[in-house]
Amino acid sequence: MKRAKRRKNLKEHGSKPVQQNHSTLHIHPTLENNINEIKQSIGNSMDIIVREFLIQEKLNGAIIYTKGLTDLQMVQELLESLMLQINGDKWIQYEDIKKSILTVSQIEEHKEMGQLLTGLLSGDSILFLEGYETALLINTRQWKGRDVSEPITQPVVRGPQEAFTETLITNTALIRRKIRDENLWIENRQIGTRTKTDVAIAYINGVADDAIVEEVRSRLDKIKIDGILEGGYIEEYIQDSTYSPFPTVYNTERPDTVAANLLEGRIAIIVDGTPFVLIVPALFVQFFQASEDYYLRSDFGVIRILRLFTFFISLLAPSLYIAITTFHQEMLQTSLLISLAAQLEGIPFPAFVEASLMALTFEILREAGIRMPKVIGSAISIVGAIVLGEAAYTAGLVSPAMVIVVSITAIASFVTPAFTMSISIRILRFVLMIFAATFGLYGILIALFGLTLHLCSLRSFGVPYLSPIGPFNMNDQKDVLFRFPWPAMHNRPSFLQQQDQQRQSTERKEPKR
Amino acid sequence: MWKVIGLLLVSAAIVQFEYSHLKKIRNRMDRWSFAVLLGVGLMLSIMKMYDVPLFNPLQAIEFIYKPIYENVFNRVL
Amino acid sequence: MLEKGRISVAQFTILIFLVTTGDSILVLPSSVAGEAKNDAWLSGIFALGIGLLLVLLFYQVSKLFPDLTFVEYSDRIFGSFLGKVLAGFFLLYPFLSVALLLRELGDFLTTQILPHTPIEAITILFMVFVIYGTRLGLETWVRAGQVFLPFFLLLVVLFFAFLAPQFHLDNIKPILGEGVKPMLRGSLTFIAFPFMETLIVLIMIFPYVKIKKQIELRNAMLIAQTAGGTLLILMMLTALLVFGGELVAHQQYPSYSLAKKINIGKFLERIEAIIAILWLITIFIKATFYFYSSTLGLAQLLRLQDYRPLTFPLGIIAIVLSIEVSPSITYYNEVISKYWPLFDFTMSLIFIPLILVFGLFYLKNN
Amino acid sequence: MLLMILMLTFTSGCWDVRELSDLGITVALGLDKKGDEFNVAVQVVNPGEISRISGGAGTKKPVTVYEETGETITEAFRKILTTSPNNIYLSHVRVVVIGEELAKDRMKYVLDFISRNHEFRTDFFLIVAKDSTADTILKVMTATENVPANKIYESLEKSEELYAPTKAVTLDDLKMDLLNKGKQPVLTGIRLIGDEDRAASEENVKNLKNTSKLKYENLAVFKKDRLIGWLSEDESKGYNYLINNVVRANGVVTCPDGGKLGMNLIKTKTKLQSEFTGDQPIMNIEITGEGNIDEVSCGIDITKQDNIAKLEQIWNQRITSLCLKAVDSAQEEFQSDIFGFGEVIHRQHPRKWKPLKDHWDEEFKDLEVKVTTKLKIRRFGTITDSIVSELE
Repeated sequence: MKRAKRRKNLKEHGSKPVQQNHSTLHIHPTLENNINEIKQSIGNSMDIIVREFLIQEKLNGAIIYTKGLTDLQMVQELLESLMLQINGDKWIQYEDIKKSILTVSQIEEHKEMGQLLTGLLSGDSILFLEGYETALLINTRQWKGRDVSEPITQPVVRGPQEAFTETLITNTALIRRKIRDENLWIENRQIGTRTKTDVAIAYINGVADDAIVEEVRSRLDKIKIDGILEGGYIEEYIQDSTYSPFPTVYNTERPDTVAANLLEGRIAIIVDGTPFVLIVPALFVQFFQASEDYYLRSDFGVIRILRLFTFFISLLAPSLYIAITTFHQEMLQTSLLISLAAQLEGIPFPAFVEASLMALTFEILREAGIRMPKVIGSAISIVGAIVLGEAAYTAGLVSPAMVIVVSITAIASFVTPAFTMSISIRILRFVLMIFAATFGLYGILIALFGLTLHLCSLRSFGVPYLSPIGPFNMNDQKDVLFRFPWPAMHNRPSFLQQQDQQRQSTERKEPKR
Repeated sequence: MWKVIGLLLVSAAIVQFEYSHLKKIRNRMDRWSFAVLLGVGLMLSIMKMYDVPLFNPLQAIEFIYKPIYENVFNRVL
Repeated sequence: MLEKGRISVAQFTILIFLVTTGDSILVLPSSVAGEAKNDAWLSGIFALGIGLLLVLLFYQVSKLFPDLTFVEYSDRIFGSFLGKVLAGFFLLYPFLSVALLLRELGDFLTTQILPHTPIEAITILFMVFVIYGTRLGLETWVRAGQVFLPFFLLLVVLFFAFLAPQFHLDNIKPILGEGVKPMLRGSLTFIAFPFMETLIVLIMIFPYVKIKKQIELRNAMLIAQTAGGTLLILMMLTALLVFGGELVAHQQYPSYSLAKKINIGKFLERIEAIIAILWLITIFIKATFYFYSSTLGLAQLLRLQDYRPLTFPLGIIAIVLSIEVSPSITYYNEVISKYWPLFDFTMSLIFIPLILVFGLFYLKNN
Repeated sequence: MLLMILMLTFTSGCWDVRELSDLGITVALGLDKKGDEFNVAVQVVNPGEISRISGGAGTKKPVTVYEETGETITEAFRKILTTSPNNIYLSHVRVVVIGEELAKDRMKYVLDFISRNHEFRTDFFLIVAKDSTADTILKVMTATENVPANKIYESLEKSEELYAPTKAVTLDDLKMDLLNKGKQPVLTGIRLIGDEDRAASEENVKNLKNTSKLKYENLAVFKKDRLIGWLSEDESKGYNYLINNVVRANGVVTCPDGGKLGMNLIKTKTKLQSEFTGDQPIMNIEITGEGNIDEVSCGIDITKQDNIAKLEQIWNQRITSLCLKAVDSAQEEFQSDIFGFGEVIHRQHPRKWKPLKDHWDEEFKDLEVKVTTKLKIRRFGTITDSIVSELE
């Protein structure tokens, strides 16, 4: 069967016009040829502008740029300096143009057509001169991007209110502004045979573990795909286990979070075109830490226990409800049992079906709430409240207790600071409900055993996912359930095996008097 | 009957699951021991389903230790 | 190398602690109190002493071949044929224990919590996850034990704290009223179940512990056995203080009945199902420990390249065995409380010294 | 959708699922002897009538009593299942009432059934229906509490704390007493006062003054598992003092020159000591405690030291006599060691207990019991001298 498919693919490809590969083609000395070559390879696209001109009325030249990606003002200046400012009798050499005439900061010289094309499509301008086998790639990139705005997905009360944008270079700048260390190294590469998306790896040399950096590089280099449109593409290629509900790559749109993680020895992967930056290695506990934990006073860190608690609620609440009301009624107090039994009189569904229906309804509402245009959003919430809270109960379809359980679950699932983690909880919740409906609490517990085993087996770039809980590390507990005051956190978390373990000098210097 | 069919389906799933894994191992002993043990397991469970009396290892332990318990342990303490 | 994972000394300690507590925390009080009545806790203290002495014996065994499991070195010291036979015989021990543990768990759940569920369904579900743990490797399931530990300890502390109001000191008096004999009879099971059953199978795990000096193993074993033993003695004592010796002996699962007694201000009551988590955790770890040891051992015996393919077939056999081992709970109780401890004694007081003697002899000659 | 169907097939075949709405929540169990058979009565809650949500204004009664007879208790239960619409669910039983006839005859079977069944917990109270059958007790409607069983449970719990002659016995207590050779069990009795026929009717509740009601009465004495008699009220009080079961109690002291004086006992402690003269055991019982004067209805001047001393003496004598009465009747009439004196000897003199153990019943009959009471009067409320004595 597989073979047949392959043959079919071949056939389809065969029928299409063969695509030419220009990347290895060299530049021709004649200008005409070069211009034609470029026009042809881009298929005479309307946004490619070719401007031919004469230098000193002798030398034919041409500037080619992409409209919309290029700063027209700059192109204007380029042309001015080439056409008007070159006076005198001195014969202009190619070298002179590059060295003394063009007043642009970044110029590259290329001999191969492929690199020129990539540059052109990234917003650079190409300068061809008649009779030369090299061309100049002039950085004139500028396009309308979003300004730095407030973080939408990870808002804080106290802390920086800026978020990444879709432009890679803005994003790296935002990180640089936080860490002015010459050891903050940013490597660049292009991934995607067609999109040629810029992807940058940022890490602090000497803090991040070299082995992990090398691992990141090799995993990125292994990606063979035609297009990268968002970090999610890359995430799925570089994560350790594909078939796990838990994310092993962290993502954030907050520059301060990225900076903090870099300082801990992690590695950031910044993808052009998305405001979400990937961070590896990502650990389980990390998904319960909000950047605000570190800005507010340290006793605020107690809130993490609450977050872990709500994690369990959003994971377990419906299944516990099913288990207790259908298996372990003896766990309820007599009066509570009687009032529950009274509520359930006349409910047509068994508890499991009731719970699944309600949980499903909630998921639908949530999905609708996200996809709907913002204008309709409020309508959805009204309808949802009526459907979930009022009508279903009045119609005798669900019990009020079930409504409470589902709402608690819903609210609890929003507490988790990282959105990706709450997605994985969603699936697991349903699995646990099935276990609860077949084996009661025993089923839930066994499922939790399985879940723990699974979590223990996960690794993120070689680092055990559950560290520092399992394997346990006493020193690293300072930043797990609680956050210790900053002066107490001398060392970076040790599970990342940084080269430079120390975060602050052990002895505090006495202030001068 | 249905139980036996269910069991066979489950073991088929196990074989399918392990096959890809065993393929990589070039050791013949691995495959044989897997096959033999699975066969033994299947046979035992089918026999159990049809209430064929099986050997209970605890009986052996009882056989050996009952005299010891009664004659030695009970007399000493 | 079949197992590439290594565990730290701390993880090793936690492992022994959880395995020592194992199923004992659930069933031990009844069988010990059956003999020793209200002196059962003294049996515990006596047994702990013996257990610690045993650790020294096992430590000597661990020193023989620090890098090999027993199955791997048995044909060296006993010769290739006898070595294989003895190793195979040894492997029966953990494997049979898995079946017994499954049975115990099934019996407990069907009598107390899920009376209408077929015992096969319960044991199969449990076994599937034991297999899963085993397949993930030593490092992973031991780490899981490490993750469970805080929950376990929290529950234990709550358990004792909640029951404290119901302690009646009169219940354990008179101390040694019937003389020393019942106390010693009671300690038979108290030595065998928690201490011996853990130590015997450890000879399959020793080489996988990351250590700098061999003595760390001994210390870890001493610490873990003391902690586990103390916990069991406390459990025993609690049962006695609340129920008195007679009533403990009459119950199938005294510590579960204890949990039923918890009632704090009419609010914290009826929580025994939550307390049952405590035993499920330790039984799960103990069962995985045994199952892992037996599959790994069998793979080493047959010189396989991977032990994972053996897990499902052996799991099926274990489930059949768990149903076959006892026609009734009476039979089970009798064999388990009377004859199985003697088997434990044979293993650890005859079989293990045998290994030690032959091993030392081999090392001397080579 | 497919997933849903799959889940349903998964769960419908499930073994232990009991939907809440199918549950007959049983709150009280009554067991009787009917000829050679067992008569089982269960009090089952109608949740809809009790819950606040539906207002409870329905026409149904808050509880229903089902009753069947069978050769074994289990058989009777099975018969009940055929008449009751729901499963009988026993984890929430608050009280088990045992008919007097059954208690005299076959208690141990009852205990075996209850402790073997996993649904039963151990926190309910066991009560003996005095002079009546258990099912009549279960059929009595109560005024303050919708669920009569709750009323029975709560008032026993309260009265044990506040009023001396009852004892709340749970299953574990009873089993412990039965298994110990040196102690015999007692259970509290409950009695129906008033018209039996009217008790079960709704009217009984609606009338401001209940014509029929339940009352706790005294303690039933057991020998092994057989009920052999009842302690009187005074003896029951004495019993509770002896086994250190008095938390708070009210007492009446007769003044030296006639009239009464109300005492409120706030702190008591009983110490049981055994000693031997030769092979003969002697029990020394010491009761210490404190009390406050609640009410003076005689002309005594309680501001005087002398009078307080006198009152203390009278009070002590009274408690002593209560205790001795209880001991006497246990020794003479019942020959059953309900106080656990044997246990005390076992604990304190384990060696000497051994020869006594097997014929403790006879030994108990001739056991010498010495009671000393050291009760002190501490305070006398918010006024000093009594108004009564002023007026006289």
